Amino acid sequence: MVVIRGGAAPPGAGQRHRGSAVDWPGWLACAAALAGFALCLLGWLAGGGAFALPWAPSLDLELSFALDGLAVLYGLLATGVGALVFAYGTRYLSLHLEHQRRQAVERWRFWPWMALFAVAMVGLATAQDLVLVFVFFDLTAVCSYFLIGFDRAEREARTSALMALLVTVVAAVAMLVAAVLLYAAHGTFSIPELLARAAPSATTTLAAALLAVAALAKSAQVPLHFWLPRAMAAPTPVSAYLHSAAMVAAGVLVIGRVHPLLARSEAVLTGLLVVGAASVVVGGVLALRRDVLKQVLAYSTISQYGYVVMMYGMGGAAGNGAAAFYVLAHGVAKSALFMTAGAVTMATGEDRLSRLGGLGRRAPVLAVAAGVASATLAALPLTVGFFKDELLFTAALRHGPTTAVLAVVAAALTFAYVGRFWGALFLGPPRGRVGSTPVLLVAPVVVLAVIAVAGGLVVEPFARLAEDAAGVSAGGPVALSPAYHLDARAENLMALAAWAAGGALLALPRVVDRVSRAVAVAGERAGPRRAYEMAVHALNRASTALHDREVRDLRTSIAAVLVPAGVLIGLAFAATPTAGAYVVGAVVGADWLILPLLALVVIATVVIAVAKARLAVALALSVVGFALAAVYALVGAPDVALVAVVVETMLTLVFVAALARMPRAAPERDAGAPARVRRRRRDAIAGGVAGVAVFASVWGFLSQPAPDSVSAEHIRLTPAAHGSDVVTVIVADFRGLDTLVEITVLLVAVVGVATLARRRLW
Amino acid sequence: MLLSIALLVPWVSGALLVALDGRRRAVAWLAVVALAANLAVLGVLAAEVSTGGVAQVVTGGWPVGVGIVLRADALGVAFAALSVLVLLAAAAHEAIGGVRSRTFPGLVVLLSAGLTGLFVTADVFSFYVFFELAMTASYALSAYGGKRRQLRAALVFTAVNLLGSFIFLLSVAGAYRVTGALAMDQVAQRLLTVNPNAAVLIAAGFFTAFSVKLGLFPFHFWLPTVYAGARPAVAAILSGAVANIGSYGLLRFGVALFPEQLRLAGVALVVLGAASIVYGGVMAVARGDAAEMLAYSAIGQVGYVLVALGVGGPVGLTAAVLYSAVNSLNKALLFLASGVRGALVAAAFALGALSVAGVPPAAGFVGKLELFRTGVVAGSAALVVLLVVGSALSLVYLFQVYQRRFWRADPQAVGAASPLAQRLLTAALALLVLALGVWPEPLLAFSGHAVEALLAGNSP
Amino acid sequence: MRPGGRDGAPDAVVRVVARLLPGPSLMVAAGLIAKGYAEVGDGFAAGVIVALAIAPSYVALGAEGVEAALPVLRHAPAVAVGGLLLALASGFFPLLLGEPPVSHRPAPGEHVVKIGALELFTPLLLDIGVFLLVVGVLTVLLHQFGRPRREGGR
Amino acid sequence: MILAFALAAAFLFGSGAYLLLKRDLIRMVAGIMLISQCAVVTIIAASLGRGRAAIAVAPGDPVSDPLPQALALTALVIGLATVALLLALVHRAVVVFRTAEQDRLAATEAAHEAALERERRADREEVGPAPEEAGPAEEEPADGGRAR
Repeated sequence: MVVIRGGAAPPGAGQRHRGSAVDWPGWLACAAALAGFALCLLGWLAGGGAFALPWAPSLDLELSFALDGLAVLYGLLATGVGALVFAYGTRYLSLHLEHQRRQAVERWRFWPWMALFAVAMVGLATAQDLVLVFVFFDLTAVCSYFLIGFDRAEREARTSALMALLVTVVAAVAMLVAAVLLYAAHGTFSIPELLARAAPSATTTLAAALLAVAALAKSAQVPLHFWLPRAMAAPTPVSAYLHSAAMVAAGVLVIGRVHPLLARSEAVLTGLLVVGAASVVVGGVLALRRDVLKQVLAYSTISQYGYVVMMYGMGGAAGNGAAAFYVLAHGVAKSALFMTAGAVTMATGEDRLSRLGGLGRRAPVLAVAAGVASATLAALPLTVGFFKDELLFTAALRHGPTTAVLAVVAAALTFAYVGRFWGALFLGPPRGRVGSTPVLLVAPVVVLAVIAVAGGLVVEPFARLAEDAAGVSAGGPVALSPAYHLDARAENLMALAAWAAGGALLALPRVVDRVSRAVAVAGERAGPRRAYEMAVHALNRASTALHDREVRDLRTSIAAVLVPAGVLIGLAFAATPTAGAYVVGAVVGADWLILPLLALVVIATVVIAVAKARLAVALALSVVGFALAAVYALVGAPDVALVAVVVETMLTLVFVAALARMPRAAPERDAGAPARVRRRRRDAIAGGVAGVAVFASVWGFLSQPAPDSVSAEHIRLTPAAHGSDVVTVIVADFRGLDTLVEITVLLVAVVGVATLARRRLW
Repeated sequence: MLLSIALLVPWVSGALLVALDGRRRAVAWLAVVALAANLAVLGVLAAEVSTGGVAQVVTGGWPVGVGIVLRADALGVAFAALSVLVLLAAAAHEAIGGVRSRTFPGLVVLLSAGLTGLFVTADVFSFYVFFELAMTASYALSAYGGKRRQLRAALVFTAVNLLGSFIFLLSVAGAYRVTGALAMDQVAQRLLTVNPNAAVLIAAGFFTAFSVKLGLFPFHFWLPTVYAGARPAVAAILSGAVANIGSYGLLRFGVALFPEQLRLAGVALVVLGAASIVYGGVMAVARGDAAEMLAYSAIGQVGYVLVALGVGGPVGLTAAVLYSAVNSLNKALLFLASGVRGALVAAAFALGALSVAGVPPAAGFVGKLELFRTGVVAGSAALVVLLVVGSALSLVYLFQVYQRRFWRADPQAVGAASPLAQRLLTAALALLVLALGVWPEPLLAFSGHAVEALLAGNSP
Repeated sequence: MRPGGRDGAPDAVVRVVARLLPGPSLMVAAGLIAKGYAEVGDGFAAGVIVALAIAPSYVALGAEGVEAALPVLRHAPAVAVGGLLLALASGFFPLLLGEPPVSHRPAPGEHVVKIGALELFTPLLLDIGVFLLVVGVLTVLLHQFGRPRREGGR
Repeated sequence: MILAFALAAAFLFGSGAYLLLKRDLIRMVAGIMLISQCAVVTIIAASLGRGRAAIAVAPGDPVSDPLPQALALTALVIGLATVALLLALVHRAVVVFRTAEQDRLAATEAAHEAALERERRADREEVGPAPEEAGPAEEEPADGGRAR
């Protein structure tokens, strides 16, 4: 089977092999998802269940899972839609890789993430520990990152993946903060316990708001919605799964999970309402005139989850119930539409509405199935979608007139863009070349369509699922009774109004175009995506600018130690009382000899600092060394004096030997005299700061001698250690370990020298 | 007994290995075996002290203070085991790839001896000598490779850290002068009655020395040159093992010896830590060079440790210990991964990146969790925001580089794949990071014990 | 530090002195070690003194020259490592006896056999180890910094 | 006397620090040597008690505190070791870079920096088109209906 992409079929396309061997990993994932679906279903029928294992007792973390109503709803959605999408994906991915001339082995970059994603979704749905929820929440984001970036050769895919990662993961941190806040206040991470313990308070409100932020970013709600349209760079199965029924659903799942907590604060609920409404309008208006198939669906998703968030914002049994039902119906329909888009693109090589049309006759099965899915979204009767809007209208009416109007507007928008989508694809004159559509790319859509119709005929199971789920969110039993009523009740009138308004929008493409374009342009100019890009680029620029300023030569590195250390010492000095803390000290006996020696040391150091010739430096250095050795001899430290003399001799020898083989210091020529003077002054200041700091500290601690020393013990025990020179005994016995280390240091240093000098011997 | 063996094993084997030609495969692997043995001993020791006990020995059987006190508590053993683990990974990495200098294996093992010693000594001066042993070995190692950039890195590293060491020594002299003792317990005891001015000056000296080692802002200027210039294995050693001296030193000296001064400086520490986080994070964003990016990232990451230390209390200190541990593993993993090519490496790097950013299921997330707890305990919204900003920055800089290196790299630019064993080693480290994130209890519990041990020494 | 002789053609006198000087220095060193814990000086100082006696040879003859004149110096690395191992042995052998490291035998207070000022006890091993290490290490150091036949050293 | 020792230490350290900031690598080594001397003299100055050498001490004798002396011995040796290593490093650097000036060492780093610019740009691209690059690259153009 040959699929020709657009007009740009690569040469030799016809000779390409038929899709490579069966996609085992894909089918494996599919089978696993089916098994998960069966388990969820059985678990639900068996009345749920729960278990908990200790995870990190030090932090009261538990691996606690429960298969409650909410878990069942999202679990079934994730595994059920998952199984269908995986089946679809086995075919799609083969074709996709073939088109991109990539090797079949790249499947292994795909399926593990898809499977892990399904696991994470089920985990997220069942987790009862807030940190555990966070873990799964982020796990879905990580999976989505790698899936969006699957076509890694395309820049679009890479930037989109990074954007999705940044937005969702950074926002998810809010959830972690909320968890920690709640833990600090209530001493548990367990969600049921938290819901029981958290009373309305500032902390609760803050935590609830943070949780909402994390969830809203995940559900692509305004103003953090911009990552979702970009995420369409992912292969279609990813969009069909993650961006319809799973990843974006994770956000509202979390809202549903902690809804009682959010409901403790009126402000948070109002916030949800506002954000939801904004998302409905922005997403809906933008969806009205997107051209790329998946973009239409992406904005539609933003809008649809806006509904759900709105309903959670309305709260109460009605709002929660409607939200749960909505998620279910939407998940079924939207993934079907995504798969339709993928099938169409695969068959035609086109991904824009403006270049497609009239597919109805060429692919009638797909057209009908997609039609059912569209009808479900548009809430036409005989599909399960009708009830989702009915419940929405009921909840909105109960909440107030504003929300009721909003609900109608939302439904009208949905009707309009879904209608446009389906119409542009399948109606009208045929355009472009069409290849065949593989069965596997159509069958899952058909299955979903059948489900949607079945739900439209027998709504009971769907309603029960939603009731159970809503029971968890509402914190009490919820009764839903969706049904067809052939009367003039408010809900029906609202539905009629929505259809009428939607039809009007379809009939006035020019007006719609202008409005939608205006919104799009405004979004381009000042939208959050623009803000995101500006921020990231500003960050990069700032980083470069800062880096250019940072000089990292050795001298700066050293000055950067000396000056802050000096400042630190100065601060320490200023922070504590110094009155009477400093002592000059008496000068007695041999001290009169030591003073001139120390003066000699000082003079020699100054000579070293200003000396022009290196040899003078070397000589003055040894003057310092020998003068100090003499000082040690005079303060009753003959051992030190002896070693100081021999070490000094050795050092001088080595220093001069090294010196003799250095090139002569070049005259400073890179800078003019003023610069040189300036630098010398700067160095002198740095050196002075260091000197003063050392002076302050050394004088400070020398002025505060301890009353006694452990060395009294050393002196007392020296005879027991068979010695009389206490210093020698300390070195060899009491603190012999130090000596062992010290000689090891010597060995290591010389090994280093030998390694560097690379002369024979070693 | 075990404690002494933990010292003896790397010391003797290092001395022997340094005399052999390390370029021979067998010698390199012997070094790996020696490090593994060292790690094993430390593991047994860790099991012994994890229940809150300490292993203590005084050299020569003399009274405390006369002889040198060696004491292995949970904190010291944790840091020792961690550092040796990193050394082991780096040594194995080089052993697989082929050692390029005669002395590399021996020096790594001797470095391990120095680190083990300084983490288990309870004597201020003995800390200094072990510290010098470790540092001298790292000076010698930092020039490993011998290329221009490595040489320059070694020069900068040595000069700056020697300065830091001498500042440390000055403070040791001061500590002796004002207390007349060298054993940490005695010093701590006597410091309580010392004139606050002198004590705070000495504490400032210690702080400077450890900050230089850690590469905290504004003492960090040496760090990017060194980490970016050194070979990956050496960079892993420096940032994953040697830098631990800094965090351990701040914890040990700060909490056990200078609790008063630490309290006094709490705000200053938090401010410095925050500056490190932001500075390191922003600088890391547009680096281009993976190693340099990691170097700046290291500056940012130690900022977290400092912030946690500044907040203090059991929660803050636990976070500091835990984060140091996680950070050291992350850095070892990322630096090693940055020097390896081929399959598995991308995954390992990604895991390390997630860990640095604190994204589950990598270990870093536990560290972030503890840090957030610290922020909440401190009651500081600014701190929490800072942590969020830090995570966001780390995501940006790590994944920019990740994508460029592993997603868009054109096939011609990618050289031949590294040996499979080297890649497996990197993957094993990554798995460890993953495992510690999935099952964080050992890490959490051990950090808790470490802090208990640290605070227990505080209230005699 | 500029030697009198030309490269590769050192004066015979220098050669002789170079060979002779280490002898007496070894005597001094032996004395420093033998005096035990009684007076100033230990293995370290002794080692440096011997190394200092070797140093002039390096100055006069250059590294290769010294190696030719005193072939025994080729073993310096082995001496250094041997010294360290000996010192470590003296520090850690008590582990075998179940005692803390750096315990010494005879134990504190017990009788020590003396030969003159030389006390026969385990710290002596430490001192000898230190001495050997220092001699070895400093010889290597001198060798590395000594004047090579030709500059460059790559 | 305390003041005198403190002054000597301060001069040693300050002068050492000043030398560390010099361009000449040899002077940098000299700076480290001075700072090392500063540490040793400070340790000796930190002695608690002065008198004659602590050899064969009779009870009650005023002796010099032996402990700092032992520490000073160790510090001296370690100073020797580290300075030798630093010298070797400097020497090696001089051989390789053919200069004893730090600035020239940094110059090689600048070349490396410049070579990284391409990769840096690549990094920036990973986060999306730069705003100045203009335009919605992947979003549809504002007049999206237009067929290409």
